[in-house]
Amino acid sequence: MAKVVVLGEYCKSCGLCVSICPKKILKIGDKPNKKGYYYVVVSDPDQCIGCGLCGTMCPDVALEVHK
Amino acid sequence: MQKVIGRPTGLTELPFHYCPGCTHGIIHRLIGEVMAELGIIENTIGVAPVGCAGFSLDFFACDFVGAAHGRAQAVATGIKRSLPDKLVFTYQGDGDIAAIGTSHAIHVAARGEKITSIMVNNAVFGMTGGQMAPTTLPGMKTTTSPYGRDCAVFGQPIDLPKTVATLSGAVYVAAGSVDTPKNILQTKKYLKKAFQVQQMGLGFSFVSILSTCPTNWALSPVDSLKWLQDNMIPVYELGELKVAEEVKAL
Amino acid sequence: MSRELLKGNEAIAEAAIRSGCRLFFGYPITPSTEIVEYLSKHMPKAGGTVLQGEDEIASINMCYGAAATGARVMTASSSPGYSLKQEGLSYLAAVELPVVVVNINRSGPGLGGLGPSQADYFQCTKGGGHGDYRVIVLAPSKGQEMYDYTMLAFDLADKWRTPVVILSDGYLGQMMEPIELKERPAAELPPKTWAITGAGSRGKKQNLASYTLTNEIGEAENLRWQAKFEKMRQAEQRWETFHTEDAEYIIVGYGSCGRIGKSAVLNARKKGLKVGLIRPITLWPFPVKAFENMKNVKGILTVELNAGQMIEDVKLAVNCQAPVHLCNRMGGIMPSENEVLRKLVQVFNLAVEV
Amino acid sequence: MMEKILLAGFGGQGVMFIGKIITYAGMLDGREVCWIPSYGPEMRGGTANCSVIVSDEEIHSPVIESADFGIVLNQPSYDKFLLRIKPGGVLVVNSSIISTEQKRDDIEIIALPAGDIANGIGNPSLANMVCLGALLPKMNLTHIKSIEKAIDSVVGKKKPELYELNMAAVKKGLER
Repeated sequence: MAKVVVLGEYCKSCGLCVSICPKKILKIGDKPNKKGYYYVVVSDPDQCIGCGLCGTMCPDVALEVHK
Repeated sequence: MQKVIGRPTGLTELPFHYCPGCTHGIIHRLIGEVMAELGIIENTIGVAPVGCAGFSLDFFACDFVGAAHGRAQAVATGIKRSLPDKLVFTYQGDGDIAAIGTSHAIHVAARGEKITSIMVNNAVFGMTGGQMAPTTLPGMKTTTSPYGRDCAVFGQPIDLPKTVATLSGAVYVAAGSVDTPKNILQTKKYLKKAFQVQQMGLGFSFVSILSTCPTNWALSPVDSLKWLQDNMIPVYELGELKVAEEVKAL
Repeated sequence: MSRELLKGNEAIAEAAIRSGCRLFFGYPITPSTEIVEYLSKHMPKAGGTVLQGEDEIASINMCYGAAATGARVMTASSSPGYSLKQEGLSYLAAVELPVVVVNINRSGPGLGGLGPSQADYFQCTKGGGHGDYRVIVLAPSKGQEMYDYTMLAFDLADKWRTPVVILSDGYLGQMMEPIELKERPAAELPPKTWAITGAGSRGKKQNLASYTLTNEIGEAENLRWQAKFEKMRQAEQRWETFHTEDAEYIIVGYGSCGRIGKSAVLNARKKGLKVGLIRPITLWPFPVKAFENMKNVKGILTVELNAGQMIEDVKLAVNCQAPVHLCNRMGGIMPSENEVLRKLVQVFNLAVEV
Repeated sequence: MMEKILLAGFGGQGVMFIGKIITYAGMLDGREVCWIPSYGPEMRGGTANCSVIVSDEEIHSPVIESADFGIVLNQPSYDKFLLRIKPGGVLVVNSSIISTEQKRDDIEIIALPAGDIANGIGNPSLANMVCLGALLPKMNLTHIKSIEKAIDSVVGKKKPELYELNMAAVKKGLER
């Protein structure tokens, strides 16, 4: 069991998590946050393996990984 | 379930002001984690000079002092000499510590000042809009080297950690990068050791970190990481460049 | 009380130690060098540290760091070195940190000479570095004042959260006079709640920095600083008067020139001339109040070791109540009292033989 | 009363030292004193000089235009300071190495072979103290007793033998 949580208001939509995710379950979302960034969303939460690569690469501490 | 990655207590809740994809934020998190893991947040004083690093004051949960351009290490020296029991670190860009502040970088290392300096190297002056820094690579285009850095005119880039490593008071010098999860974890180990060296009062510790500047490099955040790997890593050697005998025991 | 024969520079250094200063960051330069030398010898015995920085810029920034922690700290230099400290002084003024900075003036511009000079008057009193700021400037005129004003400087620095400059010259720095080594006077000073001592000391983090992200914040900050400077201007003007009660002519001089001026006044009085002297003690704030009533004054002569710098402040203070003239020497030469008197007699057409 | 004294010679001849001794003596007697060294290139080779003021009242101007007394230990100092002595003043000259061809009639010039006298008591570097001894009888605010106390305070505490040597030289000057 693993879970990734996106803190939408911290996300700047840089895409580093999207490109690193081995399961390709992160994508740039279609809703903007208050700063206007289309924050990342988890497309298939059940596929998350909790590897933590997304949170490691995120420059804005916008991803929480639970395991 | 347990939170394994998230905002460390070493950081405040404030969202970073850096550009999207700028790896300053990764380095901030690593320092925040190290401070939390070592239990030193309440006991640490950071110094930030001018440049993008100047924003960092508000993001760390420890006390912070703003310094003039290049002077963070001199300011840190004054703080440490006044409060020797506190942990004091400087957080500086390459355009700061390897240019206007070079003399202080050399002398804190020579004196073995018991502080930790962190240099974030993205090969340009980021804050002012991507001008040439002493670390700019040969042939690299910046706003003040629009035809590419001509080494016949501007000389070769400075590899500051290697220079600092030659000085006897520098007991721990490491060069990391934040381009991959593996290198990020390795860099965190370097940062932790650098703080531990200071806690033990062993001497000056220095960690240089290769970082990206997507905005001024005019590349996407993902492409910036690739550019760092292809261009910076071959020039700036990674690893522990100097581990003095007394540090090896740690 | 016993007196000790000390050079003016040594008196400053001893007073710093007795003021509770335990950190000194500096770089040797003649004619201020005895300060760092004396402190290097005596500060460690008092449990303090003297660190010779790699340059003046490092030294003033080390002071910035130490002052940020709430410690009493000092640096000392001479003109070319003082120039290098301007960046740091501007930052100190902005962040409002108490530091005592000594400038044992030499002549300039450029490398200049070591002889007595007051050529840094403008640089010291008008801020010196970038931005709109002022720092308190004290001008001792003898060894005892080098000692006393240093103690005062530390208290004023803490009271107002400001750098305080002691402006003197090589003559006063190198001259030996008997000094009474007085104890530090009692003073009520505000607590340093702003000091950076680690978040643990107060339970929440704190910053000290001077960058203003918006123009609106920038203006608000400047208004706040200026309001403080105005309060300092009102509260801290200091000067000495000498035979001014019935004076028809007034000599104005600070530091060495203040002393020479006094001898000139005494000589003038012997010749029946009603001459008095105003000796500014604070050069900033300039003692404007000393010049409020110049009704009976026929003329004023400033005595300076520069091309005429303080005379501008004197003219502003006198506000056209009396003519103001200059008697000056430059490049390291001091006028004698008779030279001053001759100049006074000449510019005001007095029928007296000097 | 105020007495102004100019002291000059080669660097290393001890002019600063005699200046300090006179200053100390004045301070120990409770008088106002000040000692001013010379500056600049003169500090390194050439002439070194210092001036001393001893006074019963507060000393205002420390600048000495012309002095009551002088001691000159070498030729350049003699040439330079001969004209800086007040009429009626006294100038002590180390005639071992100074030619006093140029003269003044309005001051008293005490020419004595201080170098030879010092050499005679085994230490040529004490010519300065011999000259000081020769000047003492002319001074009103500085006396042999105060000089003894001053030398004791300055060198006697650490090196008693230096006190004896210096006093011996001063006495040679006094006996002139």
